[in-house]
Amino acid sequence: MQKRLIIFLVLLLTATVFAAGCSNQGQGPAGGDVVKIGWIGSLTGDTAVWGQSELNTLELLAGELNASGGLLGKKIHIVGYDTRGDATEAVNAVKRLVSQDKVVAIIGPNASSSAMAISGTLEEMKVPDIATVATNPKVTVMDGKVKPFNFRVCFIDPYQGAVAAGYAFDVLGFRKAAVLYDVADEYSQGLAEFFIKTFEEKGGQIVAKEAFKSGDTDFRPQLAKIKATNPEVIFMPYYFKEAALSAKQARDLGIKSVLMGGDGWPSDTLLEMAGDAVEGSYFVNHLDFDDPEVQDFKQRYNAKYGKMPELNGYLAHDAFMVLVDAVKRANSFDPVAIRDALETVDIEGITGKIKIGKDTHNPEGKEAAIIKIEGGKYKFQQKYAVTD
Amino acid sequence: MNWFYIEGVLILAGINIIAVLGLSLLTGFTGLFSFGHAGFMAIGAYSAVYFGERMGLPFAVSVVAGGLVAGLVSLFIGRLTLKLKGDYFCIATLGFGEAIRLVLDNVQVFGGARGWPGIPLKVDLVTVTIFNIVGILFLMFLINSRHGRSMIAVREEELAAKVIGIDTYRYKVISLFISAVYAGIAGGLLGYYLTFLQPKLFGLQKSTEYTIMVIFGGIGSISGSVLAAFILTVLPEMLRSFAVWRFVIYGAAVIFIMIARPQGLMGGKEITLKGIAGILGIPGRNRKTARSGEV
Amino acid sequence: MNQILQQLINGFSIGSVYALMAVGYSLVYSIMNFSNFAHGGVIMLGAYFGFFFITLFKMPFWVAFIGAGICSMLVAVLVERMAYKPLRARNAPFLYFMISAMGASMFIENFVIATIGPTFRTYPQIFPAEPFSLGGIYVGRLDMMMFLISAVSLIALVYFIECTKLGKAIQATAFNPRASALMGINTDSVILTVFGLGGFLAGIAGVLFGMKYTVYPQIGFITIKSFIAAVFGGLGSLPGAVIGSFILGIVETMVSGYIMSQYRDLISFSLLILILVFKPMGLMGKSVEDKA
Amino acid sequence: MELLRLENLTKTFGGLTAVKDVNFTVNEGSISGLIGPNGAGKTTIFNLITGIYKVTRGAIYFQNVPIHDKEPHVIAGMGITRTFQNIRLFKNLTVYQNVLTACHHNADYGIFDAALRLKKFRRQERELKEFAGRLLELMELSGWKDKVANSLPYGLQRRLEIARALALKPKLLLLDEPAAGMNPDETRQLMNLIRRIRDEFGCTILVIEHHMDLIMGICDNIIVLNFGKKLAEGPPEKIQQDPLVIEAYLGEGGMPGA
Repeated sequence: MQKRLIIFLVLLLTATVFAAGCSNQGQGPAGGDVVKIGWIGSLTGDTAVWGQSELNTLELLAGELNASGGLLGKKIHIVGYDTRGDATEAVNAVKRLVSQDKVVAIIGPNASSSAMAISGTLEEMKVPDIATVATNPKVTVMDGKVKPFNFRVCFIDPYQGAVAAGYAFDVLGFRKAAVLYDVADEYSQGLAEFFIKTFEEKGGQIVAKEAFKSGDTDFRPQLAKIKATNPEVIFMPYYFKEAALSAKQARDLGIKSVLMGGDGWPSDTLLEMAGDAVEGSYFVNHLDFDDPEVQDFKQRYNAKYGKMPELNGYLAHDAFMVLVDAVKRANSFDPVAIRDALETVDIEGITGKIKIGKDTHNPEGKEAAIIKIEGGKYKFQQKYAVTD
Repeated sequence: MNWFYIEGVLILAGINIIAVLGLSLLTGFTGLFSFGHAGFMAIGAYSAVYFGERMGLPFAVSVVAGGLVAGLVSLFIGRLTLKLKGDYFCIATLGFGEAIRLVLDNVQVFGGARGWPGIPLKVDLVTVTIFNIVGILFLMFLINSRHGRSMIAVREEELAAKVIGIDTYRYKVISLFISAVYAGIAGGLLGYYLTFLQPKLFGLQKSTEYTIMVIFGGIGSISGSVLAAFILTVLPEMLRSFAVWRFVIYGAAVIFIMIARPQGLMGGKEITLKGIAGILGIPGRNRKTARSGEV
Repeated sequence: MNQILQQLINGFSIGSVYALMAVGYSLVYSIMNFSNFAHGGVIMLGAYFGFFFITLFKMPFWVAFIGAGICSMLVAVLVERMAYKPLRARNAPFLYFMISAMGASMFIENFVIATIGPTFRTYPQIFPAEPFSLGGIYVGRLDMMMFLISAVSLIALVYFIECTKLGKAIQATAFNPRASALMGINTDSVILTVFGLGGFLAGIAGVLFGMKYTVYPQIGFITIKSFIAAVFGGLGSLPGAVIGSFILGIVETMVSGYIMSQYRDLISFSLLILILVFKPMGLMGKSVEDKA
Repeated sequence: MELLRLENLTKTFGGLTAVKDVNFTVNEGSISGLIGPNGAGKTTIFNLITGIYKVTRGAIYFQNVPIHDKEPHVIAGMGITRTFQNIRLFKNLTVYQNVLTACHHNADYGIFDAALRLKKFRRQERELKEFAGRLLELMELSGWKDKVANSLPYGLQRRLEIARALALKPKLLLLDEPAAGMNPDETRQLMNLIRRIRDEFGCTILVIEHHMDLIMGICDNIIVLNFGKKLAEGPPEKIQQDPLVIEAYLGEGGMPGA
């Protein structure tokens, strides 16, 4: 009996290994005229949805590029490693990418914490990294000094927080806001902080600041408390799953306030999950989904994977574009040359104009898009930039 | 294989070994299950970096001091929970670990959930190795003394331990204290190696992984724990290219080990010099392994 | 006043989710004396079964509901056969069971991520969404539904345990496995039954959970709360698990609603430890002196 | 010289009274027997003396010091230890380790002495090991030194448990059914062993036993319990004649084995 069990388990193990081997096929062996580009991000864990979308995008774009002759005459091969969203794993993965796989540049990760943790390794091995949605300011600038090998294509938390607060206060005319955020999530905490800062600076009032913890699914206790304070707008800076649940629960409790979110919101799943609950809500986005270029990318992605990209896919797309531009201008695959070229990138991406600032390594002056949910659809409102 | 990558994995394995040694004392030798060890690690990590970077203490001092802070907290928690039995103690430590994480998420002085970046890199393979050697020797000497034997007695048969005059509660407290110090030191090293700290690093998953390592190595074996921490740090790295299948395999492997070799790698035995000599055919007392207590 | 009532209702509703999960877990504990960490994984699978039965196979809700329960039952039994039975045969200490359970839980979660994918899936609307409103207090229809289904299944479970022969055998085995084996009770089939029942409960809990909060591979994570609730109530005691769940749900709600939502878990965990200091075996657990 | 004194000792579990108002004394250097039918409260009394159960009412004095509110390990430290009816060895440890573990009271080095391998540690540890070795020899267990306790035959497990108790150099040794499951030959050996222990270790012994041969053969004083109460007390000859005892045990039939 026991022997049979062990045999079964061995078979199971072999099967999983085999399955894994298969799923890995297509990445193919690397020859002399192949150049590797690394990607790290979460393929497992609770942020796997976004990581998977990034990797899919990169593989799609690399495939297209290779089909049209490659880059500087070489084929691009994407090597992607899972980090589970864990900073320790990210460091290991980067070490492996730069030293064993010898990638010329890295795209990702999708978590600021991982992006901050890998800085030291990048600097030691002199390989540049372009973060996709790592929005913590400290990813590229620490103590007033720019980190030489960290870049990103997204705007940062203070900017997004200011955009959301500014739009709520100046354009929508709200004066009483409540904030519900995820206390255990870095992104949510950052965005909440900067929203509150700007909103209060403008003279608005934060009537409630409530928190939940990643993994929670029920927000009614906090929402009931928020309801008692009668806010005009509730800012919900977290990802779309929690956003949909909390929006639904808010409506169930009879909360009529306008809901507002950040770039964690945009996803087809949000509309599907939340339905009417998010009708009339606003959120800050990196791009206008109706833009023809965006549509084009969406179609290509859908054709290959049979589903729509998540927001991270668009940013991974632009990170790839930025990298290609830098390689072309550097006319070399030398990581340091790529790094130097990255500092002077100025291209038009699908998420807007990307002009990397030399002192910040951020895309400077990138405008945010304000999206309103109307009739179960994302309606682009306007590009909105904060003027200091 | 490239040394830079291997070195990184080895350092991480070394850090894990320290944490697992501590947990091995608690779980493997004293028989108490803790799901809150990541909490002690977090306390050690944050205090070590605080001592080092905000108060300017030297690196080694701050790491050890961080460990001691974790130890002090364990005394407090231990007083409350060590009288509890089996799963009750387990869940209480689980609650403790999660609570520590929540506190760190909220405390903005340390960066909150967004983490504490920009910690200088002060850990290399040599540092970790030194900490490991000291850690292993201390534990080995402790286990082979009357104190270690008393802890083993608590694991084996608590009632009998009591009637032969062992203050079982006191030894549980000591065991928890020492293992928390180990965890704290491992945390400090991790902070100075990653150059980044974040409460999320010290989740329940980390506690679970360490417990799995202890069991995998074999209850009551120091060399087993060391070996297991090493293997189970390296294994996910080797499986890295399996992407999403990585932890499917890991999970299956854990079940497989429990079923096929529940006594763990070493099954309560230790690798000793004598044993190695025996394998190599060097004459002498030809025993491959020796039970703890006879080194 | 309204707010307090509303919060109480919120607490009850959260508590009933915990209760449905905690009962299956506590049932297994009462026989096996270990924390079955794979329970969360089975709940998650239950949610997926239900989802696919409804969306892919277009089954009517109740068929899918029961079907998901039965499939989860099979999974739970399979887990028992694969991960626990060999250990049982060897009389392994409880820690091995726990580790094996952790391995199983890790396996199930990541297997789902690897095969079905990490995306969130939404159940189609089955019950009308808009809540009842009673003078400014809102009660969700789905909550009422969940409360009812939990109550019905709990009563059925209690009936089964108290009034059937197999149920009596379960009780006897929980009380003293060796003696009941000597009395001719087939321990193995009792254990299978218990895992099956636990699995069935996990399955329907998963479907209800999925309907309420969507389906994704990390659903199982929430079962940590039900473990804690079961400890509150006293491990292995079914009424304890239910009462513990409601207490935890209400405490969490009140802390979030009136004290500080940022520190909710800190406060509820401290309360847990405090309760255990004064009642080391939980609220309903029996306190026994060591037998020499 | 009185060593142990029980005064109106009472223990209740919920509504059930397991031991009620028991009084007796044990004299130094004696071998005393505690007998009675199953459920008479014998083992409960052992659990009360060793501090495993908390006393409900009454008092226990050891060398005229009250011990009924002390923790088990403190009581053991004062010189009382025991064996168990259902053997409780450190099952996965070797015979030698079982005994060595129990020797800990004969040393007083601290954790840092051990961690740094200081002189005190090395000297005391050497002494402990010598003592454990001698003890094994005395108990005729040397041949089994490196065997895992669990793998020993039943009789040897019992003997090992006694050896482990003796490692404490106890003043009072409580033996709970040491002859259970032994054949007459083994029982005779055990009787000799108990006498030898008394003589060589100078310790007082209180023994629970159903084998009347053993009780009558070695005990100086016998205490008979029934339904938690003391029924009779006295030397073997007197107990054998006691009509109350005879009735409690066998109705009319006389003492078993006597």
